[in-house]
Amino acid sequence: MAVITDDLALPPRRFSLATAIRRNPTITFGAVLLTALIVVAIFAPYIAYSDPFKIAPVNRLRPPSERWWFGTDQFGRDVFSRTVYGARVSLFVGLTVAAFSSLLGLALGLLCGYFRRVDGIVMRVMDGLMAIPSILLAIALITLTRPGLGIVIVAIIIPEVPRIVRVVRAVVLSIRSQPYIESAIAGGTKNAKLLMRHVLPNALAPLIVQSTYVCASAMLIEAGLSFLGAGVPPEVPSWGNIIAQGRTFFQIAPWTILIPGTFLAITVLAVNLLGDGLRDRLDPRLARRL
Amino acid sequence: MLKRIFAGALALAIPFAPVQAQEKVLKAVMHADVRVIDPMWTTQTIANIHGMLVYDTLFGNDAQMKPQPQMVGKYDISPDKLTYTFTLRDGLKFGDGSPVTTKDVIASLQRWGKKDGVGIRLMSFVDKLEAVDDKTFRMVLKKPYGMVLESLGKTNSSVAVIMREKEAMTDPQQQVKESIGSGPFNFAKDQWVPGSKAVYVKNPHYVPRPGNEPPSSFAGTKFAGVDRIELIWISDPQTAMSALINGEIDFFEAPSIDFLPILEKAKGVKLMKTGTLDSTHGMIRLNHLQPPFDNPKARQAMYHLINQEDFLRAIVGNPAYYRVCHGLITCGSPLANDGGSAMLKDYNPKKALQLLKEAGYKGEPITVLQATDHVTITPATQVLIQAMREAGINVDAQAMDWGSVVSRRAKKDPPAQGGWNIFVTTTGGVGSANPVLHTWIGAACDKGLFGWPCDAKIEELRNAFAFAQTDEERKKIATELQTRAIEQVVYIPFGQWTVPLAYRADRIDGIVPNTGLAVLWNIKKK
Amino acid sequence: MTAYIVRRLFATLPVMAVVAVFVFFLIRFAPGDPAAIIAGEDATAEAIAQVRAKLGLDRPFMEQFFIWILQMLQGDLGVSIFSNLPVSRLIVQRVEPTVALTLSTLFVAVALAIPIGVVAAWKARRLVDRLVMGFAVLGFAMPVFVLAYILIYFFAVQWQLLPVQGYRPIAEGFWPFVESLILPSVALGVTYMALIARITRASMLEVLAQDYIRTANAKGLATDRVLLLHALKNAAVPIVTVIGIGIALLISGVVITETVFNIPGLGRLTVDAVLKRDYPVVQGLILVFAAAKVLVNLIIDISYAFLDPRIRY
Amino acid sequence: MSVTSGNILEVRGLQTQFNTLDGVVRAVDGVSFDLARGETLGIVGESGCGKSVTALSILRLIPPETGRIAGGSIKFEGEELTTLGEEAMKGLRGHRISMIFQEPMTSLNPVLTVGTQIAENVVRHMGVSWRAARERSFEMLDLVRIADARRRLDEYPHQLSGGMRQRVMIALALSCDPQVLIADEPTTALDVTIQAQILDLMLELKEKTGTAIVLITHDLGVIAETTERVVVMYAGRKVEEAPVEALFAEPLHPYTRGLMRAIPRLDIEADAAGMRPRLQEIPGLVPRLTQPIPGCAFAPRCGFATERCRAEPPPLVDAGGGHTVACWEVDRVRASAL
Repeated sequence: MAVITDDLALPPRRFSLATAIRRNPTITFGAVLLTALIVVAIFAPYIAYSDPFKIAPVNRLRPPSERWWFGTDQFGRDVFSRTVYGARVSLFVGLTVAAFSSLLGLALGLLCGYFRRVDGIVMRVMDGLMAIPSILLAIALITLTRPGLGIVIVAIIIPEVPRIVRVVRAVVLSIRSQPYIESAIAGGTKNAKLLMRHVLPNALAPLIVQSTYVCASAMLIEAGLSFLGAGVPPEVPSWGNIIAQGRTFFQIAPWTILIPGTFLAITVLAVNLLGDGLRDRLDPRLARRL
Repeated sequence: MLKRIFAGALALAIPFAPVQAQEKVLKAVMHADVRVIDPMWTTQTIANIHGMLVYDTLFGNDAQMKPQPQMVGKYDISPDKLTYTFTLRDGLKFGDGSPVTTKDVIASLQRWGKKDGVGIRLMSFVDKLEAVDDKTFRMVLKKPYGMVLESLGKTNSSVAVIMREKEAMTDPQQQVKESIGSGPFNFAKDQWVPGSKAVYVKNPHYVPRPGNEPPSSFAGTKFAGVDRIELIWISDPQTAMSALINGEIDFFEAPSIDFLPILEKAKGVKLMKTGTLDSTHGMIRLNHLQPPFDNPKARQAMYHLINQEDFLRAIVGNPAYYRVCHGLITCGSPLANDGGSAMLKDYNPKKALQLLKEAGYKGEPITVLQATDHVTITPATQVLIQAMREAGINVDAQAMDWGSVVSRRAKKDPPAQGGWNIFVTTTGGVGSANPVLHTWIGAACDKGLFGWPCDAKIEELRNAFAFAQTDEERKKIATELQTRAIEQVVYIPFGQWTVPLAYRADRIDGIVPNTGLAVLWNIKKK
Repeated sequence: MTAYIVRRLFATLPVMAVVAVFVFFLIRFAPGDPAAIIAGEDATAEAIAQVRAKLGLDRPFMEQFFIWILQMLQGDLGVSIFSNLPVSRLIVQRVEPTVALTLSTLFVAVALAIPIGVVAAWKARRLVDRLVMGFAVLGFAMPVFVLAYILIYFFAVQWQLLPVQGYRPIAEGFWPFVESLILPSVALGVTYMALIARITRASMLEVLAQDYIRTANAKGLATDRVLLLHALKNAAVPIVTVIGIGIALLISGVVITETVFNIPGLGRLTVDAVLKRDYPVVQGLILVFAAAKVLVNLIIDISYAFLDPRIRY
Repeated sequence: MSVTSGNILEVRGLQTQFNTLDGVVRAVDGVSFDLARGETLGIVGESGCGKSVTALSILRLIPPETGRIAGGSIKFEGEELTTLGEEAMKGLRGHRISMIFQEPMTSLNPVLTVGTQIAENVVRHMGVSWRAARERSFEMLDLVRIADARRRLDEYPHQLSGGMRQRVMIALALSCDPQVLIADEPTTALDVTIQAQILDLMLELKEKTGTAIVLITHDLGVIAETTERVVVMYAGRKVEEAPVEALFAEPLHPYTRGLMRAIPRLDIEADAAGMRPRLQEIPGLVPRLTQPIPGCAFAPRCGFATERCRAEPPPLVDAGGGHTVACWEVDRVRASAL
């Protein structure tokens, strides 16, 4: 109960890795997992033992074995190599979407929180965008042009931005009403300076936390889009594509779905764990809102 | 088991569940979803299947590909082969109960003659099409065209179905609004859920050919063997297969070849080939209007990139169901020949690039339209793109759904302005067994199909074929035609295959064989 | 209360207007030429122009827009390019499966997730809690389609307990209806369950640390009364909020689930229409989905008043 | 039931511990005291001295995930509570021993009506119908002098003022005629005028019902006005116990003396601004409770401390007249000026 912990005087903490890990098992676990996956993605050409694009129809749908660790797909391509390269696509999509939607969301959120006139317009547009289910919006956007990695990323960013804008805006509004900011405004501090000094640092924690969730959701949406046939071009070895192409063979070649599916789930898991851990550390208030 | 216990418990709990008169329902999954109900307007096979249920045709080609009268009772050809007189069978009625008259027939033929390539060709030789009375009409030709009855009985792409005059007056560029024919079934439009289900109910006004002639492809007596047919659309072939094995459906037109071993083992399920000819024929189409493929040398260079086995393995897998075919006329058909086939047999990617360079190709991007959602075309295109890339060709693969490919391929602009260089498609093996019905072999320039090959000689040969009198003559012309078409590279074939249909032999029988098209009449439910 | 509902209803108008404008322009910026598609594969240029004129695609943008808005306000969502049927009819005939799937998923998820979350919070840091949290984190990371195929493989293909695909309307009998919804609901519901279980646990943990729970315990009340009445009722607002947020997630999931299980609902109609560039249908669907979401938000907002007496309007 | 002593509650060597990331915290470390029937006992000490934990230990409301009663005994009417079954314990809570908490603003459930919250206690322990329980609730609200009690039954806590809420808490706590009422800082969160009213009310009701009260507070002023006997706690241990007059007349422990010096004078009204009077005047910090403290826990802050104070824990010694104190240097303390 809250009373008790408040009542106790805790000793000053000395930093030790073991303690840090013990205190933040989720962050540690998520970070280690994610780092491992990033390493796999970066060194994909050295890890994959064969060309992920190489078609060899003679060897189609071979089960996992010493020669094909994760089996082969309908074109006889090596699923292991494709999965390893797939880490690149998924992480790239996840990280790019997280980065860009954070930047865009931050900029818009600051604008909205700060300039009341902009707020009305931008927030109506954001409400409108939020009202459209994200995957629906994304496929609709993708069909505007031809599918490619870039357009997939843009199509995922757009529905994610409003979520970030809301978080940032809420922070800005709450900070604005703090007495010290009001006095700073009264004291004639320039807007930009005010933003940099007071608002930005406060908005950062929830932003980082939110962007990890955006990253995880982006990876799932990318896979979903590929699954629906509206994702990156089919020869690109994204996990979504491997699954989408494998799904018609699931009963005779389950490895084409289960292996990339597991990788996708683990990656999303790692990012989510990292996000949960960061949330608990950086922004306990957010814990309630998930 | 659990299911049965639950079901049993529920059956006991609800003794008043509505007991319907035992209506026989055939639940079938076809290769595509019924979206267009005008079989003249579109060339889609699924619209054709729909059309064959709802409409009747004047003639039907039998298993030997000889036209036999269907709606027509008797007919007469003048000795100069210029005047055809047809008399309809007695008592023919449309699904709404109105009688079929020569007015309806002539309007229908005229509409078809404006839309379908074969129909357009036929009509170009027709001088007069006139009614003699309500049941008799006359077709007068300018020249003794030899393919009149075959054309009327054609079953691939836009078919010469007979509609009510009201609908037949619809602009051929517009779809008809109602689908009412004189075929064995009525289309239940009110129960139609596009993208999911199309429902057909037995046509009470249908008059089958008398005498119970045994069915032979599209000839013979057709009848409605069930009260109701539901064409259910399941896009994932694996799901459809499981549904068949699980007994949720009775008939599955296009199982994935990879699953045939599972289907063969499944209890109650049987497989059946729909025809003696392979049903599908793969084609790589080059754009003759745009560089580099405006140059025949560049087009021919592409032959060296194609190893048909690679494509067929990727699409079909099991060699029992595919066939390498170094020709444009369906291999295994009477007119199949080896004219020009030597050019198709030299697989040599290095040579391909070298020849391309000699033809002036300097590494510009080649735009390939890449369908992402098609069961066979998607993997075939992927194999092609990979082969081109490995040969060192700069490929600009434009991924899009098949619907977009269909719309994009109609553009004649340069690739940079929304056009294209290459797309992959398939055509029916039955149609491509006949040089006239095989529209993709044509080279009618602007008026031809996408890719717009342009060669007067090819068109002359196709005409000549239609006027040929003897089988030898036909075979000779077909060989010449194929040689010329391969030289010109109207398209690059990558083999042919057939997909057997799967059905619940423990529940239905009477499937008409050798149609090359899934027709659902005559099927009875046990 | 009524005044509040009316006010909230009016507040949804600008949102819907933004959606409408967005949808209209989104589709008009599409590169594919719908006229060419409608006219058919080997249509001539004249035929395409004719179709374009007929559909009003040749008129100025703003004019098209106003015509469209006017029609929409009259409930006329246009005609499908591919099937030539009114969009409203296509949508109406697809509503039942989607609503049935969404509601059954909602029911399954809420009915399982809340008790799980409550128990996890009650037994915080014990084995049960760790298992629940493990499930929640995993469930949240599991792609719907992968899970769906695994379920189909075992329950439908291997053991043949449940149908592989399809939807049976409730008119065809209750058991077939339920049977056809079990696997899709579970596949779709796992993520959602994970989400609700997590928020329930988090929210309950926070509530259980409150003074009034100590008061309730100091009264010697039975555990279930403390958990279910005193704690859960207080934890309800964030839970209901997340249930609302989750419905948006469900709608996205429905698109995929209906594709996997071949359920003829709005989700599949959407995918089909988008991939085939059936613009009028896409427009109608986005509007319907957006309206549904706005409505759900409204219901959630109103439900707060019933859950927490401190909230007044 | 023990009739040998007049004590209704006997606490002996109570030890309550919590597990934290920094180790085991000995929040209560060997505390003993008795409560006679109808008596008012005060427990006083700084925040964190373990007085609230002691109260929660008596009701066995220590959260099981983190804390436990590690030793000692609690006897209520001769019955051992530390080993009593949970169900029997639930039967006692709110019935024979009830409790009032510090924060009236948060101690009532915000989403249930006042009437429900009182009535459920009555239903739980008196086995009466909801209708009867509601009548009893009304009587109790009336008893604690809430005006318009019938209407208030259907109101939610947020519709009541702080003082009213604490009255509701008292009504709730007394609704089943408990033998013991534990009041943990019942007035701390209230402003001064209300504080006095609530304390008066509690004393008045005690007279009526004969309930024994354990009053936990850090406020010696409250102790002086209300209690008969006082236990002073520091760092989880009892350091002094005396009848209230004796304690104020001559505090024997240096810590108690420190507290005395820190009594805020009411005329300063330091708490009128809503600030709790904190007893910061004693120099130094409360020791960490994760390590066993070898000597006197107060030694580091104590002006009288010697080597022995730091090395050996001082035993409780009887200073006469029911006054006990745990200090090695009690004679020096006694000799010095207050």
